Amino acid sequence: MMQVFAEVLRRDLRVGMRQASDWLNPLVFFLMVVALVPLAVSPAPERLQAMAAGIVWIAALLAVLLAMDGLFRSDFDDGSLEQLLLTPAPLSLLVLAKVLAHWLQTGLTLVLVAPVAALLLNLPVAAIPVLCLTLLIGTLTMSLVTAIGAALTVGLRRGGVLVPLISLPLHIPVLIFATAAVQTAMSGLPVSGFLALLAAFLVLALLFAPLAAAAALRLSLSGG
Amino acid sequence: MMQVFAEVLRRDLRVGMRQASDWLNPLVFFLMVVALVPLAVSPAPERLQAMAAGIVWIAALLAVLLAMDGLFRSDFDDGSLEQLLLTPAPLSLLVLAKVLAHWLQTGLTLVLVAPVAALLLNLPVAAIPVLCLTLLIGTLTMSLVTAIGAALTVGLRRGGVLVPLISLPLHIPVLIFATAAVQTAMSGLPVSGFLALLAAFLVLALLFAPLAAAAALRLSLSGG
Amino acid sequence: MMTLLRKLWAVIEPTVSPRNFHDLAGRLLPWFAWPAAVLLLLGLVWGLAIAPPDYQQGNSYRIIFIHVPSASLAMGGYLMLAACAVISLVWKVKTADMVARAVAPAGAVFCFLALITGALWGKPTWGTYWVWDARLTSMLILLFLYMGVIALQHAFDEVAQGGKAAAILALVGVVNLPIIKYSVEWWNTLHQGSTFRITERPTMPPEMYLPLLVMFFGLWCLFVAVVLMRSRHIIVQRERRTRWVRELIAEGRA
Amino acid sequence: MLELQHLDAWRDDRCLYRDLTVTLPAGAVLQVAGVNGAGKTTLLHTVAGLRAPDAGRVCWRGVDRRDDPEAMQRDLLFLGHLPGLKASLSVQENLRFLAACRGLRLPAALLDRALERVGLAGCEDAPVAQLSAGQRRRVALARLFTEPVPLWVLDEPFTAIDRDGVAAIETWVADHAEAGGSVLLTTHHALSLRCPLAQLTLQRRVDDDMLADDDGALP
Amino acid sequence: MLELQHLDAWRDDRCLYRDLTVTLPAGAVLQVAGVNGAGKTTLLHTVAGLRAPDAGRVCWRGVDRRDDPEAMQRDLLFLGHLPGLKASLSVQENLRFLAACRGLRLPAALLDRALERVGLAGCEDAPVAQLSAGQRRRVALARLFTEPVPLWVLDEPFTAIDRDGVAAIETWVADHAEAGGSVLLTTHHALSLRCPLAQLTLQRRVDDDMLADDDGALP
Ligand code: HEM
Ligand SMILES: Nc1ncnc2c1ncn2[C@@H]1O[C@H](COP(=O)(O)OP(=O)(O)OP(=O)(O)O)[C@@H](O)[C@H]1O
Ligand SMILES: Nc1ncnc2c1ncn2[C@@H]1O[C@H](COP(=O)(O)OP(=O)(O)OP(=O)(O)O)[C@@H](O)[C@H]1O
Ligand SMILES: [Mg+2]
Ligand SMILES: [Mg+2]
Repeated sequence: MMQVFAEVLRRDLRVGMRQASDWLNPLVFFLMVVALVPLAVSPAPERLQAMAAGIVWIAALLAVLLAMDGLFRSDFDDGSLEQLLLTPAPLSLLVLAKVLAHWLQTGLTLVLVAPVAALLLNLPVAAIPVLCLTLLIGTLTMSLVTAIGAALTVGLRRGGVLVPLISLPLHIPVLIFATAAVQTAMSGLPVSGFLALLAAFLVLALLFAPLAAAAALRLSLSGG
Repeated sequence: MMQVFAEVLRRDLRVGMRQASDWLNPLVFFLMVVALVPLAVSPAPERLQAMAAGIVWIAALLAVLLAMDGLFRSDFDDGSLEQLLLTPAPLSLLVLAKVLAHWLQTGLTLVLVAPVAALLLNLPVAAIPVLCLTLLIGTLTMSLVTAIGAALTVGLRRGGVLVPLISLPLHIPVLIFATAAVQTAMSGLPVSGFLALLAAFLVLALLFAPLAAAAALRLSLSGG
Repeated sequence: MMTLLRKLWAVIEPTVSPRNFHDLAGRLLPWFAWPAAVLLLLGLVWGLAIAPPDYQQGNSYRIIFIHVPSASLAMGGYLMLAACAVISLVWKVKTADMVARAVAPAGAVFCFLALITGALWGKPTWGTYWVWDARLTSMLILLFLYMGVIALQHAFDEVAQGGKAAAILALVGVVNLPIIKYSVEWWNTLHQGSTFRITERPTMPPEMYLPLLVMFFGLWCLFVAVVLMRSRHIIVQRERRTRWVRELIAEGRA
Repeated sequence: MLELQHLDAWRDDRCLYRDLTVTLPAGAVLQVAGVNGAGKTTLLHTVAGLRAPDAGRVCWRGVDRRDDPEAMQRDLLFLGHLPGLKASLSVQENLRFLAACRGLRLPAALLDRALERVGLAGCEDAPVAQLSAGQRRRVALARLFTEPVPLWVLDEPFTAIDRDGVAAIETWVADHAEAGGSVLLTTHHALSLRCPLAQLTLQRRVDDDMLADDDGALP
Repeated sequence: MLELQHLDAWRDDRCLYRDLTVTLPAGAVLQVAGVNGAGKTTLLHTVAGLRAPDAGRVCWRGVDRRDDPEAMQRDLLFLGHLPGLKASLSVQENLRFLAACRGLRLPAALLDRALERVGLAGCEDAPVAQLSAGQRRRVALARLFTEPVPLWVLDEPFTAIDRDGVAAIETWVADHAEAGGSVLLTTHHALSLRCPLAQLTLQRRVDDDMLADDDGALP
């Protein structure tokens, strides 16, 4: 059973490697949204600094949402999903493997470039580790939750914007606590309370999201 | 020839009606991005006001970019695009019809809800007409330009984030002048110069984007 | 546990076929529609004309007569949606999906109403239409959830599939309800804390809370009546090819 | 042994088949026939486990599939309208992955033999994206050899396959039946098999009898 | 009259066919045959105008298609692997739209007749999303009657079509040829036509001769 988990993980990572755009695009999208803000809002350093945490987090959230849209779609289009559903291993495990592979390629890389974005927006260097930590926990949580939306809409021709619609409300708590953590860090106060809360969200998502997404997948496919 | 233009327009509008999500989703996405800002950045009214124009415009830009992604994709997937390419009418005309139908369903509705977004962000009521006007001109320009990117990537399975990537640089001038216009209006100065510039961009896009998109489409399909 | 569920099911089962529910709803309908009409009329006249103005807020407080029932209906409606979701996912009852389709738009409307009335009330009391505090934000999330559920219900070519997809989302979204309810206690908010408790006497003067109570029950009756009516309509629509609906239509009763 | 008992299938409000009861013993081949839209794909999806039956049950070796879904899944290979391959992976990577999902290791010799049988010897490292329609189907068919299971469920396996390919597949089906396996397939071709072939023809019924009863279950 | 002159086709560095010269006079039916991956679809795409030939030219009525692309486009109907229908529109809306793209109005009588011929009478208002694989192909085939043109280019038109349907299509092809039209088609079925049938078999050539020459031109 663990073997199937590892196989799916390996395959998805390999497919991702082959199509560099898979993991490169969300990254560039993220950096672009961040870069648009000084252009559209104001290039004044102190105003940027005040917005930095929020903007980076919104950009990350949107990047995750968009990238996740394709999580099951390409497998659906070429019939692989059908075959995955028919393997004897529990489907929620496979979903978890897919989400993990996807997160390694998008969420994790986001965390790696987040410092660049933070510097672009003038975020104090002291707050950057906290920003990265919240992104590390938060993007995984968001990926898991978005997987539910992606699974629900996989059979639809144009689910593109339906996924954000469905999953965004569920991301708002993560967003609020994560940005609060960064802002607290900017004023030098301890943030462990926020981080504990984010970790709790992650645990919840790890427990329930794969189950819900698996149920949604079965449903989406049975109509075909 | 005009008849084919009208037919394509009619068909796309009808398909849009059938799938309300097509035009509803970008709208909701737009409102959501706007709503995220106070949550993530700061709910203080005066700070929101300072950011309002920029945020509304970035949200509109992202909504247009994402919605446009599907412009040719669904036609490609079901083979309609192949058939459109084979009609005797000039392809750029058909592209123009498709973009126009799409804009009527997304850009125009965005303009209609923009006042709500503006109020949420505390934009002064006096600046709202200018915001709507810039959006009216700007979203059409952006739709036309994005069509080129959408056409280039239509043959690729996962163009999702590639389209923004390709067309974003072309939108930056529109973004800068439009937000400048709104900010100028907020301080009570005349904005006709900015509007004339935006209109000029629109004319350019109307002339060249359909041709470029048509060429890109031919290219994308011949590889299959 | 399972046997308990089965026993419960044995009680519910006979009433939940679309046909029986259609009849049941038809019989229940007047029992909600008439009280709704009477209570709402009474409540509006009492609340708007008879109840005295508030010594602090003047007449603007009268929004409370719409605002509080709407807010509770928005949450109650979502709870109903979740209940329908469980019934349709666990026991595979077709009727539950039909009722959910009736509840969702009604709940969304009341959610919207609560937001609008709250915003309008905010202007005179807090000096602004909108603030981003916990209760207001979580209520906005509830509206988004409603919209997501409705979008999913209509997103699929096959009706039953859309119903199940929406049910899964409705269940996931339930986490938002306690957040709305307790946000005023967990966070410092501008918004009023709870004043009504089932166990305590309200702190409001009776000439204000009595009309509020009337409006509260009036709107709940209205909500149920609307849901029953729409469910009947949806049932007939969905079952139009069955023999019993054809007979119904032939008799001119649908 | 596969038993389908009292199966119903509904699409929206239309009944595709009702009270369908069929037994497919080991060593038998059953062709599901019927005009376009009769419900063949729907039936095969139900057997494969992609769609729950609207009524009735699917039993494998005497056990209801709902009681032990994994047992049936392990013994069944379904090839549908889509080949189920990742275009960016090579033929070999695809086949190895699919086998691994069943917990099988693919020795190189077995893989080579399978590819040779489907006429793709030497293509093991070609990315699937560069294969033609028929070549992709052949890769999917190679799974019949890389994942040996008793029950084959094949939905129009001859689509896009050339004439020699069709003859080859017919031989494999007969071989599989003779070796004690079962095959359930749909096709519009006239099959010419060495072994006995059962046929089940689905009718398109639009009569009044097919109207929904009021039983309250989700369709 | 369709003339293909000295056509080449390359995929990456592999040659599919080279110096292919064929003439298809009015009233003729040409079946392109070949094993999977021989290049049939590539050839049909080239004729339909979806792909530019890597060398050589396509002439229609004696004029090179590059000199007057519209003339050929007007006279040609291509049905490929995908049906080219919008799933959310009804059968009727789809057919009317496709005809309108050619500047044709569809009178109701003509539409009804076409649908009746493809066995979908009464389905004109069904959304295409609710049709089975074969039913969708049939809607696409109805275009042969709603858009009367002299040249039919059909890529595996029998895919997913049941046996009666195959016989019907064969009759249509023969009728069309007898009325002076031309048909270019691929299929792995053995055709049984009333009219004479020309065959062009593409070989899979992997010989040394086919390796890319070093002539500096992009393949
Ligand atoms: C858009 C803004 C607002 C929203 C979304 C909102 C939402 C809510 C919600 C969800 C409830 C709970 C109802 C229940 O527990 O059944 C509520 C109750 C209430 N709201 Fe608002 N509200 C808003 C603005 C206001 C304003 C401006 C006031 C007045 C100052 C106000 C006064 C009240 C009162 C008095 C209650 C009853 C509390 C109780 O006794 O339990 N609300 N509102
Ligand atoms: N996108 C591509 N990139 C590279 N090579 C390709 C691509 N698509 C097809 N090919 C190759 O081109 C050759 C011809 O493909 P084509 O689709 O024309 O074959 P076909 O004769 O239609 O086969 P089939 O009977 O299987 O449909 C195949 O050998 C295939 O490997
Ligand atoms: N998503 C859907 N919604 C509603 N009806 C559908 C849907 N998909 C298929 N159907 C209907 O179900 C019936 C059976 O479809 P199915 O795909 O099982 O047919 P089939 O026998 O496999 O046909 P074919 O030979 O054309 O592949 C068809 O009449 C079709 O109209
Ligand atoms: Mg089928
Ligand atoms: Mg082909």
